[in-house]
Amino acid sequence: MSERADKRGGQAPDPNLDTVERAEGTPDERQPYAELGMKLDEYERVRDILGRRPTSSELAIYSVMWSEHCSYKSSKVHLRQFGTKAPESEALLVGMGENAGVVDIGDGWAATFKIESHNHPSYVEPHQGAATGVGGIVRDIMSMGARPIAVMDALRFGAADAHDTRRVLPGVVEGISHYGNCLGLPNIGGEVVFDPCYIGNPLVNALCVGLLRKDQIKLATAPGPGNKVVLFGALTGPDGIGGASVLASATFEDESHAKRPSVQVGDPFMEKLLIECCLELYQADVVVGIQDLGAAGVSCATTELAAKGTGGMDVKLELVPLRDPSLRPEEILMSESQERMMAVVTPDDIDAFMAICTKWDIPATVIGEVTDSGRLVMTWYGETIVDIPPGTAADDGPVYERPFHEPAGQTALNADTPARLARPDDLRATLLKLLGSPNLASKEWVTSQYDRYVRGNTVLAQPADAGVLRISEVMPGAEETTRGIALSTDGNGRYARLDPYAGAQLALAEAYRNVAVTGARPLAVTNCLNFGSPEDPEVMWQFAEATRGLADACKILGVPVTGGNVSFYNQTGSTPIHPTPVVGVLGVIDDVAGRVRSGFTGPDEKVILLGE
Amino acid sequence: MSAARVGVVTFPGTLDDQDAARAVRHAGGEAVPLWHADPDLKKVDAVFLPGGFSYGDYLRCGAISRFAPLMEELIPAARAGLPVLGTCNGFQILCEAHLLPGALMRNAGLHYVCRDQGIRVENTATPWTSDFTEGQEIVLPVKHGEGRYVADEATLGALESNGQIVFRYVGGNPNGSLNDIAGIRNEAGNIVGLMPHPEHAVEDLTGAPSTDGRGFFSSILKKLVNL
Amino acid sequence: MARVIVDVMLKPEILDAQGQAIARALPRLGFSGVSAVRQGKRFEVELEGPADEAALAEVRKMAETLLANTVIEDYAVSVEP
Amino acid sequence: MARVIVDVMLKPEILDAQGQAIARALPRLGFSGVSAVRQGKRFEVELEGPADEAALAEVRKMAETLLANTVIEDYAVSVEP
Ligand SMILES: Nc1ncnc2c1ncn2[C@@H]1O[C@H](COP(=O)(O)OP(=O)(O)O)[C@@H](O)[C@H]1O
Repeated sequence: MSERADKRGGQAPDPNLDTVERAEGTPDERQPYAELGMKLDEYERVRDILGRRPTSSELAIYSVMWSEHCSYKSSKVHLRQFGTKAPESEALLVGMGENAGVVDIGDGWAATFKIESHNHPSYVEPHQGAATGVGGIVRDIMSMGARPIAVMDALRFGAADAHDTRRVLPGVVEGISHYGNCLGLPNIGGEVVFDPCYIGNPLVNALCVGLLRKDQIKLATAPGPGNKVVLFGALTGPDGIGGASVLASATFEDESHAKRPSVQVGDPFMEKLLIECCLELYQADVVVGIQDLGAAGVSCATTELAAKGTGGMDVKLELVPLRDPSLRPEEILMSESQERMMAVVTPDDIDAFMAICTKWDIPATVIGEVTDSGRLVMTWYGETIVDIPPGTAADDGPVYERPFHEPAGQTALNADTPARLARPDDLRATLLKLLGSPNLASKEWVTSQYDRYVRGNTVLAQPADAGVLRISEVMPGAEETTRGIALSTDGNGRYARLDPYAGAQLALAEAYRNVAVTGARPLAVTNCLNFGSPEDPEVMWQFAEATRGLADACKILGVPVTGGNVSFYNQTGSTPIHPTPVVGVLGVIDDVAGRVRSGFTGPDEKVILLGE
Repeated sequence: MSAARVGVVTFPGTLDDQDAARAVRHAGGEAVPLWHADPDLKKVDAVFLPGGFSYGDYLRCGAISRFAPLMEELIPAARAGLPVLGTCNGFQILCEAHLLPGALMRNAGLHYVCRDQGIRVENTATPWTSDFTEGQEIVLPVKHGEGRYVADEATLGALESNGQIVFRYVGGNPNGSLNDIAGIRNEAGNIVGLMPHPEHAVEDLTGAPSTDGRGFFSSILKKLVNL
Repeated sequence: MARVIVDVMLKPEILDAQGQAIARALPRLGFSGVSAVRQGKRFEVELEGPADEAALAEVRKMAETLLANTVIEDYAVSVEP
Repeated sequence: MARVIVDVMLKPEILDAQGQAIARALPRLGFSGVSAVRQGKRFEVELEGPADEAALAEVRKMAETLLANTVIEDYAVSVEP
């Protein structure tokens, strides 16, 4: 028992604690499910699953796990095509559904990569929002057992001269720059696009790529009853739990709990230590399963690990080390504090595990144990506050077949072609206007704030169309290879607005070409689908068309989708952004010394046009 | 004859240690990893303090690192003549440890800058620059947010008149450093600090579009072998 | 001419990574007896005129919109004695 | 438990790029009447014991060796009233 448990143990039971016992005795207590974003039928499903009303901690878990962000409830039916239409690929080692996909790149090496959005937080607090976006995607890559080796960022802002762009753009770039540079990850490419449709909804999509030995893939799973569950990394604080306040305040009348920050603040230094610490843990082979703590924090990590393992887990929630000792259990469950990971470790390895954490100055605490009970049971100073089948939260969330139809003006929009425009008679003025447009201007103001050289393996970065990395000195003792990887992210919201099916395909084709022209063989695809509200049938049509287009194109080009992310609700009032699928393609070059640069390298070179 | 041993220090948050070690090996030396918490210089012949964000650059760049147990060994050894090179964060640590005069502050432009930068070698009387020629212009990457060198007038005057300014920026000053200073040395000449990164400019395939950084490593290895 | 001080600190519930890193380093450097450190910013604003109510109102507005990021920071305005 | 404040400001002769950038931005943002801005750091140091002379001497040493770089910065230690 921890010191704190002892302290509390001497006191009277906590009258504000909503225990399972209390929930059984108060079936009709009103619960703030709607404030937590849950629909009535979703709440009733929880009651059905549990055979009683959920405790407030259980409600916290289900509400975050069944949110759009974690459950993909509106997108799932469409995303399935990426699996059903997936081309045969010998390279695919881990497909969709894990933290990130993994592809075989030869010589015993595997690459894992994924792109993710952090759009809404970046609008509220550009620097921290973008920074924690990088932090989150890097932890996804780490959790696969890989060393993160580079990042990229695809950005969309409102008009370049708009007032709010002046607030958002510098903050976003500084956030990415500070966090990524501080982690020592070269930034090898990305995009900056300006369009008025993004003024209230900038897009910040961050990609991370990592490398690992093919036989050392780690998965988010908690098998083996008796194995320990370790929470390690930063302390848990009241980050991003604005929503949890309704739960805490429902039982706990206290001003400080009514007002919690909705922004998360990152500590890149802690994350850099976490990277090195995790790699040493992997090298020492003391990790059975591992999961990063993302949006749904402890709720997500415990339910997902338990659901994919033996099926049960006991957690003593009061053992979670806190930055703010006043946090309630519901808030701990929903906290989005950054730079945290959860690992499953055998009792025999726990000392070695802890020693490595100590070396890297990383706080680590055993908070629970794997069981074969089939239940996720959490206690708070001895009282049971959660007792659920973990799979019901992690995997059996609601799935919606949202209605969709073509937007009213779609045909008219397409009929309105440039043919209507007057022929410009002054070519010089037209050219100058083009050259002066922010979308064609140099992106050096952005890219010069990113370290592209760190780790010493950058073969191509800006201004190349694809980033290329040598694979060298990734992990101690691993064999060297001549191979390299190439990566590009592309997307065009204007094309996708005109035709989401073709727009998504064009994004893929562009990224595919950018990778191919470096001399690399494209192998796999990741994507970040940025759209408006899925409850708007016209947006849902754009989404359905874009996913269909991307899945079809992946099949034709023979590259499977290995993972990605959906960001909905990118809209201001009822006006959605342009549908913006951003596609990342990863390729492999057998001999990276043979990479092809863009641009002329000497006089008398011939120019040849390929294709139509 | 065994290869010269160049220690490469890792603090929590150091980033360029791998590249520095690789550059030492490329030049034919042996790179010896030194750990900040381990007060043992492992009998190295010279020390490379690489760049990065040690301790997250919290408080001030290099402010916390200079108190590391290893530094308690390194500081007296450097004062006694051990060749030491600090690049970027390593330069900041050397200044914080008062092994070099002055301080490095937030760039005048207030932004982090990563670019390939022209540099003039002003002084070759150090174990790290003997393979260059005085006045030689080279290209090395800079990548930092806090590289503006400042010192009071007396110190600047002394640096200038003693030939302690080893590198100056040419073709534009990326951070507002006084007198375009990119790097300096101590009076004895064994300790050199600079903001640019020689370790990122040693290979054709990767890093900056130059291999001018090789001169640093060939200089020190020749010096150590001829000792 | 008057000098007005604006102190800007992270809100108490926001992670202060710098302050924590300093606090953790102190014992190693031989300093004991410190339970926490928080790091913030201090601005010295020199006014052309006196620090009267109107001027202070202006400085408060400046703090609110420019010097502090009120999403994560609190500020306090005071006149140098 | 007592709180001690350490204010760290750049020495007057050192260029304060951040302060100048703020001062330059003010007129553009509609603020007039400010002749200069300097930006420094503020540390709030929580002591486990009282802020007696011995403790303050410790904090001053901490400021001198760690919190401020006296090559470029001055510091002032005060007890929160
Ligand atoms: N947000 C960003 N992050 C990193 N690199 C970027 C970003 N935006 C643009 N770049 C890089 O800058 C270079 C020029 O970009 P861009 O002007 O968009 O070129 P192009 O039009 O040829 O795609 C490319 O190498 C691209 O990868």
